[in-house]
Amino acid sequence: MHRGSTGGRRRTLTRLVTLLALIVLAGGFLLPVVGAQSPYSTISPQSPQAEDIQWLYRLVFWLALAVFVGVQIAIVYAVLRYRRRSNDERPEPIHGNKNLEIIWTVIPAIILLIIFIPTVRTIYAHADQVENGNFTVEVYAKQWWWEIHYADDTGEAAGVVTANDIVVPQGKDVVFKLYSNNVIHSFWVPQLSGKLDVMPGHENKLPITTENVGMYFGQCAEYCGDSHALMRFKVIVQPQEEFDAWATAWKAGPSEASAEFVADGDIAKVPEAFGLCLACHQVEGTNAAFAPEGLDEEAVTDTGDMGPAKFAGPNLSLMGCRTTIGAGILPNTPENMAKWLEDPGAIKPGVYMGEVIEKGTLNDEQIQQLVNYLESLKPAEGCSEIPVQPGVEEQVMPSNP
Amino acid sequence: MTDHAMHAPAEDHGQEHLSDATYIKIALLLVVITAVEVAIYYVDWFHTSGTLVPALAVLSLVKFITVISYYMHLKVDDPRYRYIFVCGLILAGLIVAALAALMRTHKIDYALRFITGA
Amino acid sequence: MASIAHQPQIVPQPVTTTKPATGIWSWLTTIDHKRIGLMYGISAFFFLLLGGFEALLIRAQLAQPENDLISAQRYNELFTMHGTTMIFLALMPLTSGFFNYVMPLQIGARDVAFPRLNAFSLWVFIFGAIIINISWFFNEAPNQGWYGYAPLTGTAWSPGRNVDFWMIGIQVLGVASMAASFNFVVTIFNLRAPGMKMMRLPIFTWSTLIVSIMIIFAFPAITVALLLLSFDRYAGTGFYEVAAGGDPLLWQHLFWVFGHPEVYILILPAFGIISEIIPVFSRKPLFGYSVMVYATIAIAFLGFGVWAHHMFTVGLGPTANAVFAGATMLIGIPTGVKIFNWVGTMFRGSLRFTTAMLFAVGLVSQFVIGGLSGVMHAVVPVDAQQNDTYFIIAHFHYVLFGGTVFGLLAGIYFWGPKAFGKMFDERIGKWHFWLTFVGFNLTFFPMHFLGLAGMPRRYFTYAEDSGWGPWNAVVSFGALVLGFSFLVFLYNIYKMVRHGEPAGDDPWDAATLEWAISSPPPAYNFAVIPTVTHRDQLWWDKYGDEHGHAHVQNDDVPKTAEIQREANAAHPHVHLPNPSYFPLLAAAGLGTFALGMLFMNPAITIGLLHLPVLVIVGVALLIFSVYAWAFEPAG
Amino acid sequence: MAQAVATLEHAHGAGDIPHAADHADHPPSSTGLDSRKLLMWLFLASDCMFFGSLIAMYMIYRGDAERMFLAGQGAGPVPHEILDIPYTSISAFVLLMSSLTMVLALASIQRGNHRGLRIWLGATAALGLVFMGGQFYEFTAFYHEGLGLTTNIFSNSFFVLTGFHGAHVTIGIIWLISLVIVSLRGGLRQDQAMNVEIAGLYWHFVDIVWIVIFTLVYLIPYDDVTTITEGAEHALRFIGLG
Repeated sequence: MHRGSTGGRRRTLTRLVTLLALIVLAGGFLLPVVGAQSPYSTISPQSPQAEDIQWLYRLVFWLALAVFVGVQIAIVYAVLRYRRRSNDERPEPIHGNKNLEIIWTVIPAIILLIIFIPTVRTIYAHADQVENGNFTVEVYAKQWWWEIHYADDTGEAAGVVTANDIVVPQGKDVVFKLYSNNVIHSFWVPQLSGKLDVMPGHENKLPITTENVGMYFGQCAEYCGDSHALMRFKVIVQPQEEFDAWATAWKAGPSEASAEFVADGDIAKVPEAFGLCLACHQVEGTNAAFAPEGLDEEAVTDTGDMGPAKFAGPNLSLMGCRTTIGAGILPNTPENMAKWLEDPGAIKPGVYMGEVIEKGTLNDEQIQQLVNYLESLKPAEGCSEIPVQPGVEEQVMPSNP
Repeated sequence: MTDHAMHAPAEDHGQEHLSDATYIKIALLLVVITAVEVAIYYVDWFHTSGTLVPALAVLSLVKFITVISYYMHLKVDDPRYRYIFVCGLILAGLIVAALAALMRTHKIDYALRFITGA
Repeated sequence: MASIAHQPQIVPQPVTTTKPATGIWSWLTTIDHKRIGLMYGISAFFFLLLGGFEALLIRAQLAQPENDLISAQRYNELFTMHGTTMIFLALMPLTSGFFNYVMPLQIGARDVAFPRLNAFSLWVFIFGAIIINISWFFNEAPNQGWYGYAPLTGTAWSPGRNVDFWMIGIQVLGVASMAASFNFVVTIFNLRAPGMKMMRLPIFTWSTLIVSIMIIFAFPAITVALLLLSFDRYAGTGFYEVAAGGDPLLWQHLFWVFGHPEVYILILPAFGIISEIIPVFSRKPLFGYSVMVYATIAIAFLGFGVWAHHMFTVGLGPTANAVFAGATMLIGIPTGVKIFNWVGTMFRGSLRFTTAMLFAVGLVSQFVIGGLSGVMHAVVPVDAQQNDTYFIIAHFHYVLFGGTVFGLLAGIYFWGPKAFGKMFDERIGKWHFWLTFVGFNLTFFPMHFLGLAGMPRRYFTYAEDSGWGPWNAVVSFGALVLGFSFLVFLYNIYKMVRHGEPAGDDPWDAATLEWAISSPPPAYNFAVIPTVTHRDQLWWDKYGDEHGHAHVQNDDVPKTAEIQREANAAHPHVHLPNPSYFPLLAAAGLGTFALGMLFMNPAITIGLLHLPVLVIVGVALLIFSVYAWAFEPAG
Repeated sequence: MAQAVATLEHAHGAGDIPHAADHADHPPSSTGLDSRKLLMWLFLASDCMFFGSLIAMYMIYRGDAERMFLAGQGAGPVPHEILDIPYTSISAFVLLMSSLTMVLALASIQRGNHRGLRIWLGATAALGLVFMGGQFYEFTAFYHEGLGLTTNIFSNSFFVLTGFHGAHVTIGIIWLISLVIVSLRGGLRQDQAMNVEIAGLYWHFVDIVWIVIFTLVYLIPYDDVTTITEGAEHALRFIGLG
């Protein structure tokens, strides 16, 4: 083989390879950094579980980058070095090389083993944590919002039912039990843990240890129909005292502030316009307690139709303290609430509330009455402060009224 | 895959012939096994000792293998047919076992809970 | 440009014996694998453009946060149809086009083993594609995702006919894929030219064989999954309904038992294509041929044992997750071997960068990214963060676009001259490659960042404060570039068809049998069936000792290409099987039957369409055609 | 359905003889194997996956209706109340006998005995019809006892699994009758025994599927502690995967 591989050509080659390596390295450094600023960032962990994942991600990322750079350099080198110089050249027919092929079978195998061992250890570690929780939150995923029930081991909060804002005390080994009576959803708070699907007919459990006070953004990660993209939630980690106060207030029901809404007849403590809402919504401490909650197995009809269970809406107790309306899509302000009540289907495509309330169903007066009522659903001493989101520079400020 | 590409073209004349009498004997064997299968179902001992399922599994496996070996001629026919079929059979068997095992461990209790509202 | 300088320009000999029939009827009744391959290719290319158009609409909607260009419902239809179209209507049939056109030529056969069954496959594919796509005209396009997870596909959550179009369409396409695959396997086993031992098979033919076997074993699982779904939707059973005692997880298992092998069904043909191209343009035999074959077999085998890695977040339990993680990582080894062997082929070679070679090397380079992110997803806890985010979208587009599409484009540039007898414009080809390369990376690389920033898939909108806006804008711009690159490609095809230089028999100085005959090949392919004495037979013919460095022409041995030329010049009377319209009729019967079933969903009736009229007509037509076909003399 | 159609297609791909038209310069087959027979074996291997998936489904749901019954829940009759083992044993016997007649039919044509071929083919088809009649009667009886397709998860999986087996048998019967008619019209020569052999392979396959179904659906009791699935679970646990 005769090649004019002069020194000049060699130098060009070296330069190009170096350049390529630099570009690749720059890109590689970009990868773990970029995206860390989103409120849904998967790489700014705030719980031990998320930290474990981050550690594994770093390990596999750097190994992958090393392999990537190696292969790309080999390709670029071959492309530059062995370009055809003349039509007459006919390289030696090399059919293979046993040693080389063994080497590049064994090395990847070793790399994969390096990844496999900590992977399995983490899998089992997290599986064990499921069994050792000391605070159980039951999450019922609906189309398209989240219903939250507090189990017996939650102290003050046992029996509390809320939606979309999951308040939990700091320093607990929380186990989220996930249920669905409709389609598959996926429960995901990227800063706190990986996602876990909510499978109808199954009980999935996700352990999260609440280390840092803060507000963490969650969202549905498994396609679940029209408004899959509009199914957000928050996990709000508060100091134990604040959490207890919140739970007590929830049980106490509407405060004096909403006493003016004590209405006539059978339905106590809700305004007249709320009559339409009763089929689907409950408010603790009032007579509004018809709507099915949880899995609602009895609500499933013989034809397999979900019946009332399909349409049941969030429990509205302490609505005035929720951060958002419509499962995380609008900040909870009186203006947004009025907008929502006017035509929910326009804001959230396919939402069942839109089948009951269309534009014009409620007049302005009724809307105002409902807004006043809903915003009044808060403890007498006011809502507790919503903490900020740690680990993220660009703060998405919670819009707590 | 054995390679015959270099060989002179050969016609596939099918398998060596077994005699009709052999086929009838095999049928008798199959009938007897089936009868035994049904019979042991009615013997309580097999139920109580937990040997029923293994016994049935073995007996039907024998039937299965007998039919494919003799009636479908896999025993005497070109081995490559055997490779193809056994390949599919093993793959299907492994996937059935894996699916059954994977599904089983999860659903029963919760499904019951869901249905019964427990 | 058209051919290599030292290679004498070979003007195709006029073939007068069997003049190919022309006219639309001849195409509808053809059983010629080359014409069937072309029709597969052209229809699949149409669907590739359609799927690309759907992708552009998706990107238009996501270009900025809280965009309201496309409604949620429409968006959900678009992403479902984009996935379904690309997988079942574009990539699979495109590979099938290559299998059909190239494989019989590579093994020195006159046609496939069952030419009429082959035509049947094509027409069933066309009818299946039509069934899925006419849903747009009913404004009921499938909207449940290409993977159709139960129970969203149940009547309680999808009361419309959207799911029915998808369910029945895929079922029909399954028939097409299975029929074609049986045919290919038998063809490769039985119709090899004398001397073409299994370990002399061109590597692309090996891919065809393995992929066909995978289809044969993978499709029954989705057939059953879809049948159970049909019973749930049409008859009221509860296989996937928890309330009825069923379990939606069963769907996921059955679907992915098919779905994961499907990924390899899509990528292995591209691997096969570039395994032909890289050696030709490196003038060096494939490095480690037998290892490549075993690696392909290993990938195919392991591919059946890793399906649950699509289900790491459904809660299978730690043991199942750990086992499937291990199996998934194991697949990385044979895949890595393939990458290294391609690079090994290029080392010490004499590389010529035609457009085909550029796409082939592009595949090697870009697929690595998809492969490595695939290993990341095998790490179960990491997958729990990345699953169902844009990181996954980035990953599988690096596999299916950077892998499969690059490979298929390379194949079109490589075998296009064989099929059309004309050369592509290499200058435009290079523009096409670089535009594709840049557009592709601009589109899909930032999706990694979006995934890390927590953007889930299948979101028709996202909030302003999510921070995903800027990268989405970049991605959408990249998609435009990518779309433009396809316009360049279309222009290049147009230019080739209208003004391309004649290709000659062997424009690339290639090694496999298809280059020993004219471009385009005569209807009967080989005037005499060639005899094969070596792997890379034509290189042996041309350069002796498999193009040993001595450049010794081995003049004593008759050369395959010369034999073909002489035999052709002698006007061979090759008797070809007659064309038949029964495959088309049978496919039409099946299509009518399927369409009838579609409108028989008892939950949704329009007019008299729920009566089984179409079903009866379809079945009658099918039975008639099958009998007519069986008793029709073959030739 | 896909499978059924594919079967028909392949079955009647019998007329599809591509290289009959070729000159002697093309070997009929590089492996020495008959293309159509190879196709049938490939199809049967694939059909293993088809029935495998259905059987997996059955194994997963098998017993669930029974458990609901024990829990005082669920609708309709459950397996132990309704399955009639003596009756189905006769069906299984009939199908086994049809395998014998099928293989005798093949032996006949290979010897050039056309009359024997028709008699045995006819007998096979007739036994198949008896089997199908039995299945029809069984389905009807179940329906009258309150077990329809949609009654419970057991009935769902039972009817679908055995129904698809029945569909395979039906296609086989049509195929066999077609062969008898072709033979009567003199269209089946001794050297075309392959046509019968391929039909026979299909028919025997249908028989072996029934061997599995008979054991799995009818014989293995639903209230037994050790079901096959749980056996598989034990096995997996034993090798450390459970």
